[in-house]
Order: sequence, then C-alpha cells, then structure tokens
Amino acid sequence: MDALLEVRDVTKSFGAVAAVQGVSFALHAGEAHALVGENGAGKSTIVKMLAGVHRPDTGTLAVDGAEVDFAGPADAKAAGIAVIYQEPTLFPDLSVAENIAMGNQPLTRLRQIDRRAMNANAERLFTRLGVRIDPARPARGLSIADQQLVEIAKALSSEARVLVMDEPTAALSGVEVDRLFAVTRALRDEGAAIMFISHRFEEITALCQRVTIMRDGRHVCTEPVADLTVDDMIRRMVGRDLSALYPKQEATIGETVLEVEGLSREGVFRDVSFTVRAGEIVALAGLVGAGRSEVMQAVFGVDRYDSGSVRFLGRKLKPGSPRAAMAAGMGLVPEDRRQQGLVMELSIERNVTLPRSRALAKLGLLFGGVERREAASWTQQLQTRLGRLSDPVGTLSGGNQQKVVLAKWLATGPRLLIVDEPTRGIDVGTKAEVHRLLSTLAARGLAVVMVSSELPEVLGMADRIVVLREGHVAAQLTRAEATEESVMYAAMGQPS
Amino acid sequence: MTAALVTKSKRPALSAGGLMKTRELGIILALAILVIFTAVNHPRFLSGQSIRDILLNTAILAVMAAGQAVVVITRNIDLSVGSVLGLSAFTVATMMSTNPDLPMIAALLVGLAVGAVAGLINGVLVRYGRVPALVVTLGTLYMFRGITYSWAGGQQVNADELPRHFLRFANASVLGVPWLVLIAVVVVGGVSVLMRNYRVGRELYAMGSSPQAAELAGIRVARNLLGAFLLSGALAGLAGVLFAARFGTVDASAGNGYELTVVAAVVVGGVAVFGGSGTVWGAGLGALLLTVIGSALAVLDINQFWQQAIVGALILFAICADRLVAVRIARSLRKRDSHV
Amino acid sequence: MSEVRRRLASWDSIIIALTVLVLVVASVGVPNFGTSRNFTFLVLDLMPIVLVALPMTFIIVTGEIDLSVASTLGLTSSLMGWFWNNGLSIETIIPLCVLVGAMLGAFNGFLVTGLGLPSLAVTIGTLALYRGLAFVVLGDGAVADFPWNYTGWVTGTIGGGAVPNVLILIVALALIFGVVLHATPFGRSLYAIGANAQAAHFSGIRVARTKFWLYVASGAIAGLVGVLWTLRYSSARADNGSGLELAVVAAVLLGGVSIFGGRGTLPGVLAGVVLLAALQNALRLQDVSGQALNIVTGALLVLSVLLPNVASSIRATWHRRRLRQAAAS
Amino acid sequence: MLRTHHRLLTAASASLLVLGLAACGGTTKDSASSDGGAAAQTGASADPNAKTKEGLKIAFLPKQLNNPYSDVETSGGKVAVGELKGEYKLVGPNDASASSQVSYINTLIQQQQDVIVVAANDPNAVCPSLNQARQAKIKVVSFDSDASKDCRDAFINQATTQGIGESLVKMANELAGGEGEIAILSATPNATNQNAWIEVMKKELAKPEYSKLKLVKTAYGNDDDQKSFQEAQGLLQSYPKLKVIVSPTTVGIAAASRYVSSSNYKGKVAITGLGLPNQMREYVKDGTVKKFALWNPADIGYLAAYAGAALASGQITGKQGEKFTAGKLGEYTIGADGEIVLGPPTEFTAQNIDQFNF
Repeated sequence: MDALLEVRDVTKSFGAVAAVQGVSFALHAGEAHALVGENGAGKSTIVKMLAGVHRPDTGTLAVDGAEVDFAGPADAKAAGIAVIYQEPTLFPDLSVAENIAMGNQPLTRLRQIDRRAMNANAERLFTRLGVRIDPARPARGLSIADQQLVEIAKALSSEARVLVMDEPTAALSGVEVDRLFAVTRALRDEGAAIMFISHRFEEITALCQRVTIMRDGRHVCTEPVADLTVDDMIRRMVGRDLSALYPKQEATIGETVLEVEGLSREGVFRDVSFTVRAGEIVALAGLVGAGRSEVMQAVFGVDRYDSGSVRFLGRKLKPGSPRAAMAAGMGLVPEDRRQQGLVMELSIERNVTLPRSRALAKLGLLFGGVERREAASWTQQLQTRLGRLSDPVGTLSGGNQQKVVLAKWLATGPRLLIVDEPTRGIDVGTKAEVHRLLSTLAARGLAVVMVSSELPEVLGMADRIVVLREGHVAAQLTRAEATEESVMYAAMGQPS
Repeated sequence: MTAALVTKSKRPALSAGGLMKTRELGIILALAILVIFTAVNHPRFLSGQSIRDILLNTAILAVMAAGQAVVVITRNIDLSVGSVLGLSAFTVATMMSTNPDLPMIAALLVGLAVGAVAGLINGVLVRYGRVPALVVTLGTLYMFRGITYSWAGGQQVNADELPRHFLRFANASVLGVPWLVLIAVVVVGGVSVLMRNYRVGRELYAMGSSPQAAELAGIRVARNLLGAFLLSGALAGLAGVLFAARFGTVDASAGNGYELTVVAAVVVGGVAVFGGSGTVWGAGLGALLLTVIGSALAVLDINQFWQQAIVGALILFAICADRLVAVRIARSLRKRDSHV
Repeated sequence: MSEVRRRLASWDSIIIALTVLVLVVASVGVPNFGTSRNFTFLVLDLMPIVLVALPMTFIIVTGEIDLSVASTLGLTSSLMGWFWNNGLSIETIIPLCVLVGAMLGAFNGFLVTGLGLPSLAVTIGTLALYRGLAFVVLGDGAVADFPWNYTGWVTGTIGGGAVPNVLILIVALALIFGVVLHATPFGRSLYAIGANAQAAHFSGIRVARTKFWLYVASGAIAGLVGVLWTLRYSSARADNGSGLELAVVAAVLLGGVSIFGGRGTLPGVLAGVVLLAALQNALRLQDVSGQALNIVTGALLVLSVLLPNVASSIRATWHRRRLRQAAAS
Repeated sequence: MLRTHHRLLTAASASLLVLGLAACGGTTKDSASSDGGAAAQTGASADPNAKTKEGLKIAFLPKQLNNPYSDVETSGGKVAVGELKGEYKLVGPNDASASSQVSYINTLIQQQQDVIVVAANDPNAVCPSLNQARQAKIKVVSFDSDASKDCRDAFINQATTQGIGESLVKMANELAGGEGEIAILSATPNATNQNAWIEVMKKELAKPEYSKLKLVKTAYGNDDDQKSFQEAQGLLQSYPKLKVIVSPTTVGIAAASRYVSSSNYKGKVAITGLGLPNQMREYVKDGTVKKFALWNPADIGYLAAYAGAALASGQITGKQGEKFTAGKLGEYTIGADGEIVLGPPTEFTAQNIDQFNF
C-alpha cells in the first residue's frame, strides 16, 4: 500500500522552543490514523505543517511520494488536504453556507456564486451529519458544538483525500460523535486517509487502524491500534509512571474559604453552588463548553454573572471586579496563557509584578529595580529557566511561561488560587513540578480550585471533584468516589 | 449538547441577508425623510436642476466610497485617497492642457493608472512590509500630496487651459443622465455585484471577518489585499479625473481632507470599521446622504456651519446604532441556541 | 543579542540619534538655524504638537487612538473667543477651556469604553462634530483682542533671553507624563492594556476606566493647547489647529510607538516631534518648500514601522537557513 | 494605582490653575488694552532725498502660493525688485492659514530680509511676528489684505474701500435692471477686504436710489474653488428670484460663472464682481458675465516693492503726507494710517477684455 501522505523527519522550532524534532510517519489511503500525545507533545504543530500554516525548518512532506513544499494553506488545500482545527476558524460575519463553501462556491454560468446551490449543498452536508443548522444564518453566535459541526461540514465539502481532524469531538455529544464517525468511516472506505487526534482512547480504538505516539516533540512509535492496550499508549505518551506525575500530599483541611451559591449567567451556566476549604484542592471537571472556566472567571470577577453570590473568607465579594477579588486574596491562573495569563510582548519581570506593581511602588513611583528583585526571587523559587528577566516572556517555553503565571499570582500571597488547565501545553517534567507545587501549597493551607480536562490530573490531584454538565453541577464526588467512569458518566450524562 | 439539536429546528427570525437589508433601509429612510422635509419647505429642492446638482456632487464621493468600502471590509483603511485624487487630478489636468487633442478616454485611463499605482504601493507596504494600513496610508497621504505640491509648485490649471470636450464631459449626459452620475452608478453597482456575487468578493469579506481563519482557509490573502488597495487607489484616481472635469480649476490641493469625508460616507453607509460586514452600495448611499444633508442645509438656510457638526453626529449615531443592533442580535442568537 | 545592543537597536534610540544628528548638522550647516531666536521660533512651532502628543502617546500605547484632538483644540479656541466676547475674565476662561476640553475627551472616552465602540470611528466622528461645533460657536469670525500680558507671555521668553516661557510648561508636562508612563504602576498598566487587554483585565487592571481617563487627559491637554494656540496667534478661530491630529499621530508613530499598542517610549516621541519640527524649520531656512517636507514626513512614518519589520524577517530567514545548513551537515 | 493617578491629576490641574491665576486678577475684554505689543517705531524721520539702496532683500509672502491672483500680484513685485536691483524672494503656505504664515515670517526674520511684503490671512494673528520683524529692522508692507495697522509700516490698497463698494453696487444695479434680489458670494467671512467692501455696499444699498435692490444673502466660498462652486449652487436653489450674484473675489466670481454657464440658469442670472480677465474671458465671451471690475494686480505688487524699498532706504517712514516715486507708476502720497491707494478699478466688458492679459 502506497503512502498518500508522508511526513519525513520534520523539525520545527519557535524561538528557543523546539516544538517538533525529527518526526516521521506515513498516512495510507483508506486508513484512519490516530496521532496521540500529551498536550504540548507537538501534535498541533504537525497539524499546522500538514495544513501549510507552518513550514518545517528541516525535513519534508511528501504527497503521493513526491516532495511538496507548501507556501501556504492554499497549497495544502490544492494538494487535497482538509483540516479541522481544534479551535473553530469560522468567519462570523458570513453565512454558515458561505463558511462551508468558501473557496469552492458553486458558480453560475456568469461565474457568479450560485447561492441556492450553495445553501442546498450545506443543507445536504448537515443532513449527512444528522444536524439541523440554518445555512443562511450568520456564523456569529453559533454554539461551540455547532461551530465544530460547521467545521466538519466544511472539511467534508472539499472532498479531500486527506482529512486531518484535531480533536473534533471535544465539544460534541455522543450522538453527534457517532454520526461523525459513520461519515468518517464512509470517507475512509472510499479511499481517503484520515488523521485523527483525540484524547479519548475509546474513540481511537473505535475508529483507527494505526496510531502514532508523540512525546515532547519527538516520535515515539507508529503501530497498529490493535497491538496496543490503552495502558501501553498512556505509558508511551507519558514516558513514566502515572503516580509520579501526581505527587498528592496529605493536607489538613481547614475552614471554608470560598462559598459559591446559586451562581447563574444566562446562556452560560445556572445555579452553580459549591464550597472550597483551606488546604483543599477542588477540581472542576466536565466537557469543553460545560462552563467550568466561565464559572471560575465569574467567581474571580473577570466575567459578570446574573444572579447568585460569591462569599470569600466570610464576606460577599463585589461582582465583576477582579481587583476586589485580588485584594481579598484570590488569584486566577487562567486557561489561555497566551491571551489571558501573560502579556507576551512585555518582559518577564513586568509580567511577574503586574498585579503587584502598586504594592511595590514607593510614593507612587517604581524605582531602582524593585520589580526585578521581586521577579528574580519568585522565578528562582519556582525554578524557572530563563535568560534575562528583561526578555519578553514570549521567548520562554510553555512550561516556563506557566511558571511565570504561577509566580505572578503566588507573589500576591493569595488565600485561594484558581488554576484553569494548569498543565495544558507544557512538557511532562514541568507538569510534575506544577503538580508538586500545587500539592505543597495546599498542604500549607492554600485553597485551590483546579479546572482540568485531563482526567488523570483530576483524579490524581483533587480532594473533591465538582462535575459540570451543560452549565450546571452534575455531581460532586469525593476523592474516594471518583473514578474515570464516574466522572465521565456525570460529565456526559450517559455511560461513556 | 443534545439540546442544541432540538432547538435548531426553529428558523431564525433574522437571516444574514435580512440583517444587511435593514441597515441600508435605515439610510434610505433617513434620506427620504430629509428630502421630503426639505422639499415641503422648498419645492425647488426637487427641481430637475437641483437633483442634477446633488447627483453630480455625490458622484465623485460615491466613486471613492466604493473603493474605500472594499478596503474597510477587509479590516483595513485607506487614508491616502484624498492625496491620490489630487495627484491624479493634477496629472490629468496638466496632460490635457498640454495635449488638448487627447480623447476623454485617455484622461480616464491615465487617472485610473495613476491611482492604481498609488494603491498598489499602499497594498505592497501593508502586505509585504507588514505595516498597519493606518500607518501606511497616513504616510502616503503626506507623500502623494507632497509629490503633487512639489510638482505643481503653486501652479494652477485653469478652466480656460483645458480642452472643451474635457470640461463638457462633466455636464454632458446620456439620455438625461450626466456622464459623471452614470460612471458613479456603474462603479458602485459593479463593485457591489463583485463583492456580493463573486468568489473574490466573498473572500474579501472573509478576510475582514477573521484574518486568521482566512489564512487557514487557503484564501489568497496577499493577492486579494493588493487588489483591494489597487481598486481603492484606482477609483480615487478616477475620481481625480472627474474632479478635474467637473471643477475645471485644479491645483495641488485638490481633494485635500477628502479622506475623512470618504471614510465618513462608508461608516454612515453601514460598513463596520472592523471589517467583514456592510455593503458597497450602502457606502454609496452614505455618500448620497452626506451630500443631500449639505444641500438641504444650504436650501433650508440653516447656518452652513452646522453641516460639519451634523456629519459628525451622524457618524457617531451610525456606529452606535450598528453596535446596538449587533448586541441585540448576539443576544437573540444566544438565547435561541441556549438551553440553560 | 545583549541587552545593551537591543536597547541601541530599538527604533526609539535610532530616532533619538537621528534627531541629535539633524540638530547638529542643521546648526553647523544651515545659516541662522542655531541662533537663539530661531530656537524660540522652533519651540513655539512644536509646542502644540508636543503637548498633544503626550496624552496621545498614552492612548496609542493602550492600543486606541484619538483623532479628535485638533477639533477639540479648535472648539476650545472658539469658546475662548466667545467667552471673551461675553465679558468673562481671562483668568476664568483659561481653566474653563481646559475643563471643556476634558469634558469633550470624556465624551470620547464614554463612547469608546462605555459603549465599546472602535476608537478610530468614534474619534473620526467627534473630529467632525467638534470642529463643526467650533464653527457654530464662532462662525468664520475671529476674536483677537486678548490681553497683551497673556499673549505676550506665550510668545515671550524668560527674561527676554532665548528660553521661551512655554518651554517651562512643555518640560514640566513632559516630565510628568514621562514619569507616569515609565515609573508608575499606572504606566505599567498602560503597556499591559495595549499589548493584551484581556490579560490586563485578568490581572486586575481596570481597562475601561483607565482608557476613559486617558481620553479625559487628552481632551484637557487639547483644551489647554487650544488656549495657548489662541494666545500665541492672539486669534480665536474655529479653524485653529485643523489637521494637527495627523501631524501628532505621525510624530508619535515616528517616535517608535506601535499603532497596535504596548510598545513605545516618551523620549522617543519627544525626539520624533523635535525631528519633524527641526527638519521643517531647517528646510524652510534653506528655502526648501514645505511640500518636500510632506514627502519626508510620510516616508519617515512608513519607514519607522517598515524597517524594524524588514530587519526581523531578514533575521528569521538567516536563522532558518542556519538550521537547514546545520541539518544538512 | 488610580489613587496615584488622581493625585497626579489633581497636582497637574492645580498647577494649571496657579499658572492661570498668577498673572493678575480678572482681566476681561473691557479692562484689557490690546496694544501693548505694538513696536515702538516712531521717532525716525524721513529723508525724501535719500538714495534708493541697491541689493535690498525683498520677500513676498502672499496669502497662499497656489492662487492665480496672488501669482499676478507677486509677478509685478518681481519686476519691481528687478528694477530696484534687489533680491526677490517668494515664500508662502499651501493653505491660506495665519498660523503657517507666522512660521514663514519667522523664517524671513531669521534670514534677515530687508523688506517683507505680506498679504495677511488674519490681521491679528500675524501681528506679533510682524512686530518682531520690525524690531529686527525689517520693513513691513502689507498688500492685498491688510494686517493690523500697528504692525506694518505701510499698506498698499488696491482702491479705496468706498470706491470698490460703490462700483460693485453700481454694476449690480445695472445688471439687475434697477430692481430685484441680489446675493454676495464672498471669500472667508473674516477676510478684511471683502468685509470692508460689503459694509460699504450695505450702506450704499440703503440709499433711496437702490431701494428696489434687495440683498438676500451673503455666502462664503472661503476662496476655495469647489466650495465657492457649491455655494453658488446653494444660492440659486434657495433664492429662485435671484437676479445677480456679486462676488468681490476672483475665486468666487470664476466659480460662480462656471456654475451658471453650465447650468440652465445661464442668461437668467447675472454674475459680476471682481475678477481676473484671463479667468473670466471665457464667461464674458459666452455671455454669462456682462461686466466685472478689477485693478491691475501686478501693479499692486509693483507698488508694494517700491514702497518697501523707499521705507528701507529711509525715504519714507509711513507717515501721512510723505511722497515717493514708484517706477513707471509715478509718484504716490501716503494717506491716513500708512495707506497707499493704487488707483480706481477698471471695468471689463466684452468690448475691452481682449486688451488685458493678466
């Protein structure tokens, strides 16, 4: 069997960070091929190289055995590669049908766009996927699941020979996933090559023939799925025993620090109540789009909420004011490090001291390297690997960036730390360090709320698990009650 | 997310097309009210000559607004149009005064070419120099104007130096419709159709709606962007020829400060400054509305000094209205999709 | 690259060096440039631009823009004439005009932060609105009979020497703005807002409120400049300062402030203003027309953004080529 | 953070207040005397027999550069400076604004010119700079549009204000056939000349012999071709019974004529005023314009250059009654307030227009 698409020894680095190093594998016609690895293992970089977004620094791609050099996504598209990205990439102002047809709209004889045919085509694709979305409505305002479905329809419409899907199912319900798989299998059987990226092993075993495993930007192995157990895969992904990753320390649970009661925001979450006590790590679990981050952002005040209350250390917290939350002793390490956690263009020291600059100022002025001393002390405590404190924080690797965010909030001396996906996109070693740090802090009496999509992390770290489903609390589980199954069951509302 | 499947069956109350229509409808309504009010007080406002004058005055602005709308839809801006108009008007006027035998079409082509080159320079700097459009076109606003000034050196081309046929072009008409107006209608109509019904037009909307997604979708962003700036420049160049023919007197300051009026027409016409939405014919209507306001104020004998203030208030009103509508629609869409 | 080298290679140090170079060359090479009287003229000519550029720098650092400054100047100038004609004392009028400027700025700020409208569109709107109102207030007329001790102070020099009185004001305000931008928590927050407003919000910075006050400051300074302009030319007119907004934005961008926000320094901006004013002055003394200066201004503006971009993409190409060579060997 | 900010704001506004209040308490329009800036340039006495100096540096600063009328004026100045064996220089802004004129005056001071011949865009705004020039021993002659009389040495007046106002009304009356509506299309509303002429016109119109003429509106075209064009349109739309547009500015009359000649108002509405024969020839020939007037602008520049040279040579000081000779134009006497009147305006009609080329 000839390889439809080959990745030959590619390397790609961003600044000092090597995202992919010497990776090779092949996709065959009529094959569904899984690409697995932890967050930050380099999967998305591979996807972007296949899509023509990134050019490999070294190494090449080959289609039908011939080397290709994609100057941009148009070339990849022309070569028959369609990509569904992790984050939807729709045009909010255009109609759903236009989004799907962009680039190969059906034309009338005058080379004008045939809107009727375009809408009908979209309608047909949605029927095939078994969903109903009005093709004429604008893409703006679609729910995440619907956006993902439009993305899938878009990829299907291009009749590509290679279909790359980067976590397409993260926001979908069981029924929708089944439909997607049925369509995908049909495509595969027609001779297309599918590259499938997912964190759900049951999906991989259900759909794929072969699996390529990556770790820290390197290729680990490519083997038939049938030859590996789930445990094998995890071991190869992680490269070490799971228990070492989650160094949970015993902590004495103290008095209640945070009480969230009946928190609601229209269209996002409703009637969410839970408490967090000192020394406790509470995990917020659930599917993407279940409203976990939104709840915690409302608690911290970066988002508003419609009703309910947040009590912190016995006092009602002013809604909609991160400043009040900070002053009361709360910190939030947000989900999106690049957009929310750090100011990439600013230096490391400015980032570390950003929430603290008022406290550091004397007579309202910041003089004589006071910020640098503060930043130096915290980055050292967290063993951050960096060049100079005056370098832009964007030059650091993901793990070290996350340490800077942690340093920034630990420097404020919080009583409650909210960490949202604290180990997303960072290497395994740093991951363990972050986990150890959180455990140590909890043991010292800090209350921690951890939002995480990684079940092992949730199970390994949390004292208590609050599971959200579609914006409300589906279950609260103690450490003893929690298993993968029980959490997933609560998160999906059905046996998984 | 199963509930999403259930609620999706409802047809949306406002489709994308319907939304856009309401926006232009607002301008037409405002125009109608203004015209009727003025005409009731001054019936001569609706005389043939008066309508002719308004349309002639709109023509130049509308041609430039069409080009500007395309650029703004791609989430860029072209502040250099006033200077390009000046450069083109002076080039063409000088050319026609030294070569009075050249046909009108030569003047039009030269104007278009001068503008196209200027637009291309803008486009190349924006795309390949990765310099924001605001900075590039602010820079070329100075540069093109400076070139015109240095070249003209205080000279002026007067009506009596220009060939008859060139000047007559501004007033001559086909079937009672002046050439100028005809050109404006063809330009606005043509660009509207291009933007609405052709792939390249939809790609330009897509680029403005989400630049990253446009790159990922394999849209030829560079080509399209150069095209948009080239079009804006070329139309400003064309406007320069029309300007020279209409006003007969051209000096280096022709079209000074026009850029703000053009941007105002586009914004009032419902094109969002952050790209992706609005229509070219809406921008044309915006140009008409601004001109009618000017004429109506003169006819109603309202202190002409109010004109600029009213234009400013209108811009603010237009963007506030767009914002409110957007918020309301976002809310209604979310409600429809939500199940919580 | 070492930190020192990076500092030296940054655009604002290049522009400062260029400014010093132009000043030196002009003093030596252009007759009458280095005289004390010319210094006075130079300072008076750049006064409105430099003062308005101070708050404009803040606003652009936060990623917004204020194109209405020149119209605010015109409206306060008009009002100044109107108040004066209506018998108010000049001592009342001056603070009143600054207050009116602040209110006009607050209106901009409200539209941008309260309603969340794009600042470019808002301030193009108020550019037209405020200028229009200026004409409504004073028409095309001019009010000229301001008291000599005030007009004379603005055009005069300290003790009749070379240092213009307004230079004290310029230096004082530049110092205040410079210290606030570069050595206070408030200044730190401006860069954070401009580089990433969301991250700033997540760090407890009150983004909207901060921007609102910047517009107020911009309006107040524009109002003050309206007063100074009126006194300098002893002429309150509605069209005073028209077109100044583009000159100010050009100077700020030339000084190395990024139009996308988050980057730039006040010394760079000051150098940008001085560079443009000195070039203009020197060229005029050489009987080079002001027209040629338009071309220079435009070119400098584009180059100020273009050159760093070109340099960085060349560096990136070299980097990739080195990697490929390393992989090949 | 914000508290600091507040503190700084407060400090800044407080210092502003102090600055404002420090000078003195309560200066209002009524209490202020605005003549403190006038340069003391008296005492010098004229020597009518002094030799005219050679090599004088005489600089012309018109309202703006690209204005055909100014071009004609300054071309006369250039001829005169040539005759005087001086150094001629022409500088000026691209826009007719007072502030850019000030910068040019400053430059001329730096360049140590001997004479500045200026057409002021704003009589007051250029004053402080002109006085600085005079302190630097530069003679200042204003032409075309006067600066305040306390900041220039002499003013070349194209004709007496009274004379121009009268002849404008006379022409309008003839063209209107003795009765009907007339309108004025002026330059900027604060243009010194035009306003003075319009004042006289209004006084004339109040006389019994013009009682049937009605001035319905004064519009302003800002000496901008396009603006004037549109203002002419507006006048005709608003006043259907309009018989005559009087435009006492060359830009306005050309624009109005061009509009009327290309519209169906041609032949129904008459245009008159002050215009350049070369610009107006076309409209006179096609019948749009029957009659208009102007002095020879080149002579203004010519006279201004000679007046400047006479001042710089010490032959005159600008006092009333002093006499000097201006080349081919002959001898002139300085009138009140340093005014030198060129002479009566010429009326142009289809019969005589071909004799003039400017």
